Amino acid sequence: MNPLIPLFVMIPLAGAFLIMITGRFAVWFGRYLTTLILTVLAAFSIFSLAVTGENTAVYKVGGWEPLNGIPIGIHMVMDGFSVIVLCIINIVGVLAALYSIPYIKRYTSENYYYSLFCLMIGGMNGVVLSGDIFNIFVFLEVSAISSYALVAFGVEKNELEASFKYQVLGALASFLILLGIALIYWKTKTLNIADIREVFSTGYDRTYYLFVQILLLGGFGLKAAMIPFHAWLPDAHSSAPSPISAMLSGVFIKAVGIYVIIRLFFNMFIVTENISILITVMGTLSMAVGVFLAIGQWDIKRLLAYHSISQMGYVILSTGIGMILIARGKSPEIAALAIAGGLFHLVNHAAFKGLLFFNAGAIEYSTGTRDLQEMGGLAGSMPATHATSFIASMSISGIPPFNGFFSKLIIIIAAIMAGFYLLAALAVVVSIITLASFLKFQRYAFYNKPENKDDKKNKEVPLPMVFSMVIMGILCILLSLLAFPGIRETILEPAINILTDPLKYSSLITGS
Amino acid sequence: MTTIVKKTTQLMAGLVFLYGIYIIIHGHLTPGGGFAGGVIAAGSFILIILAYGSDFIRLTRKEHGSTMYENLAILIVAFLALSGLFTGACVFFLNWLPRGTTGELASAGMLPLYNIFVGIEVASSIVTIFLALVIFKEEMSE
Amino acid sequence: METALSIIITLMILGAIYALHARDLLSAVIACGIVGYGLVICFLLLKAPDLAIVQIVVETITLIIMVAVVLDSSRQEPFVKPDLQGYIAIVSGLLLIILLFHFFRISTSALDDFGRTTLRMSEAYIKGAADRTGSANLVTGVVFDFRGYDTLGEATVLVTAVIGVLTILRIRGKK
Amino acid sequence: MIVYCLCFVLFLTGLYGVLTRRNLVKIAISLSLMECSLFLFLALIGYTEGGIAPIVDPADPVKNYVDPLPQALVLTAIVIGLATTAMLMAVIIRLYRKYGTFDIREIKELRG
Repeated sequence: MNPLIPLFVMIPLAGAFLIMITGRFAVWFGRYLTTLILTVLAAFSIFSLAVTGENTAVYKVGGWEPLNGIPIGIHMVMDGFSVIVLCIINIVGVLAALYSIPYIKRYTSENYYYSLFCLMIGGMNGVVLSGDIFNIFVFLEVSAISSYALVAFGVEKNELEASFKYQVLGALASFLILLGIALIYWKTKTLNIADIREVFSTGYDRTYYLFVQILLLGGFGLKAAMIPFHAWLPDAHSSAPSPISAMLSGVFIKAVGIYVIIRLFFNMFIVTENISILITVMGTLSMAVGVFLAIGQWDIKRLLAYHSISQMGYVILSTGIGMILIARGKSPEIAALAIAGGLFHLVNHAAFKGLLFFNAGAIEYSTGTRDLQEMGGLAGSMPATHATSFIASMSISGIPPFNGFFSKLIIIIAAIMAGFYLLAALAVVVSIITLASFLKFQRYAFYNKPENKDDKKNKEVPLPMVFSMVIMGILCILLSLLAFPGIRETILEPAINILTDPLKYSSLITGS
Repeated sequence: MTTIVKKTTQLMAGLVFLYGIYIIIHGHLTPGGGFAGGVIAAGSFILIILAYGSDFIRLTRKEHGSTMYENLAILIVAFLALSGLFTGACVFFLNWLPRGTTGELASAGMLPLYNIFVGIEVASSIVTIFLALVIFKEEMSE
Repeated sequence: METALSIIITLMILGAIYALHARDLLSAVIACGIVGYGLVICFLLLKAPDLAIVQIVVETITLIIMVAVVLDSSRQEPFVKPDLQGYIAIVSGLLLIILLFHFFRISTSALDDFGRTTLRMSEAYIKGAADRTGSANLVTGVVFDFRGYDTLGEATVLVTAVIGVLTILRIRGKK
Repeated sequence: MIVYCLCFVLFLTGLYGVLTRRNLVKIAISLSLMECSLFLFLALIGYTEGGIAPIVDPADPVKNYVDPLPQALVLTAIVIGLATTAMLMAVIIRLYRKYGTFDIREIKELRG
């Protein structure tokens, strides 16, 4: 047992409570404690990434050993897939916390902000590390409720409205998930993901199975803002403070949406063809509709939010193709390639979308506006922001030396090899439209200088913000190394193996 | 509110609070526990706030005090949970205290401790939520 | 047993429908209370005294908060003749509901009938659990010992909500 | 079986309310209706015919208890529901102060 596993959840939670207690006496305490906590967690997660590899660690909370092969306590599971998402959460988290230090000084009640930030991180870590479906629900609520409050942090009209919309849809999603859990418990009488798999593999009723899958897909799809359920995302992501937008877009929808969908549909349910086709269709719709909705936007953060939907579409599409191939039971290596593309794009999206939201926040911090038509000529006055946003824009549009290119290339190759030519063509077209959209962003924000406007007052943002952006920019370039053999095998392969091997995950519990 | 309401509330609130404490302490023996008892204890405070209204608000002025109790209580719960890590077995959420005889008040190891601190946490959380709403209304109407 | 429960649930459904259609918001909130308190009776019938205690207090507090919010306002929901968008919402809502109900009925018909459950995970919680945890109240044993980690998460949710409420109810957000 | 169906009807009533009502308080009420039906649903699943409440009498321990696990889950879910409702009501009261109405059609800063 790895004794670090519970600390991933307990350190941020305890930190949040400590911040609320000390916040009355020392306001500065919160900002440094948050950065410290997240630095420690990021170090832990990188260490875990290094040691986990193919060995999965199961942590039995409370020391309750399984009785007759049936788990009776809650299990925390750390495997190749969860450790990747854990790294994303904590590394983006530490950069966002650093970025927040100057940014959040414009708001009142800093300590509430940092406390909620820590709770959100703790909740997401809890979701990712959990091996128990009800436990996932509980920690999902921790992170969701803190994100509702963070979206409304500025308590202006539009922020409250966005938060209300987000809360209603989030509550609906929670109810769908809870109903799904109730139905699963009704049938299987157990809550452990691996044990549920054991029960399902002894036989299941097809209608029941489809109903539960649709409920859970609806619930987590709402959290992940897949296309029929995307209504809350642009409002929530554009209204939140910028570091929170980066967290929500870069991490939150992945950790509580995509991660759980992939985990449940690969490791809890037996992959069936009809649901994998449904997932692929939803991914394709997200990819295409998201980018078309993004075209007409002039608010930077709304534009980025719609692109998040579109880029998540790539991930879902790619994993959906993998699922279809697994369900048909042929060409497992192409399925593995498709899933690898999805996971790789998941990691890359965290880097470049987090960076883009940091840039948007920096522009807003400096110029005070989010409207593309009102800004311009920032290339001279904000060199660091300009350079990093250029890297991120090229990366999200799939231009060769940057990471986005490699993941999109893998996805497109996998789609072609699997015989989905139309989807591959669509992915290319969407990528081109994304490029056009980001060229517009670059042109209006940094070059196209409007008349009667002096850029003297626009200064580069404070040092911690620049530091976060530069680190993210470097990550955008370095992550492309993941595509190359040697590194790919050590990091992505264990995650793909745990997803594609039908018995590997459930054998964790039974030990066979 | 009238004097009758205020006086009756004074009498009742104490009883309700005691009942809440009873429920919390006997949580591992009879129905109820930290959550039920905590919410009942919070109910007694809410009664007083409703009866005394703005007088009570002038007394407390800020909701920060109760926020501190709830955060302290849950921090203690977290440390109790983590305390299992420091014992020899090194297990999170280990119930390492002796179990005692089932049915006695001092039994079930850590469970009464969890009950008590979760009870404090729930009670002060709900009081804080309520105070925040009441103070918000007062401040907005000023 | 099943009949008694059915009658109470039917009453709760009627209360729910009234709550959705009442013009006065205070009536709507109080009709919502019918559902909550009906749930308490159901819990008692289902041999869940812990839940009944928690539910009755939580429902009361929820009602107090809702009434406080409603009393602060003008209370009346003005009658607006539904426009085309409203009709589309109603019709599609009804269709979705009928579809879901049908789907639910056929998909759950093969599951355990009411009152005839089998045990898998909770077998350990019932047989000899009092010796494992030392707690006479099995629900407390499950809540704080077997699934204590969940309970910590739940207490955290409550603290999160407190911080969230304090955040949202600040008078000024930006300096 | 009929109780499960009725319980699901209660859930659907709440869902209908969320989809069609245009009043902030009504939406909050609908959400709490859905929540109640889910608690009931979980409690129904745990019930055993002829079972007794899961409180052990040390003198006579072996009996037919109802399943305690769904009850524990409902306990957790009730508190989570309280937290969600509190957050929702805070936002609603805040929105009412800003706009002076509960009507969702008049609250539309965000479009597009």
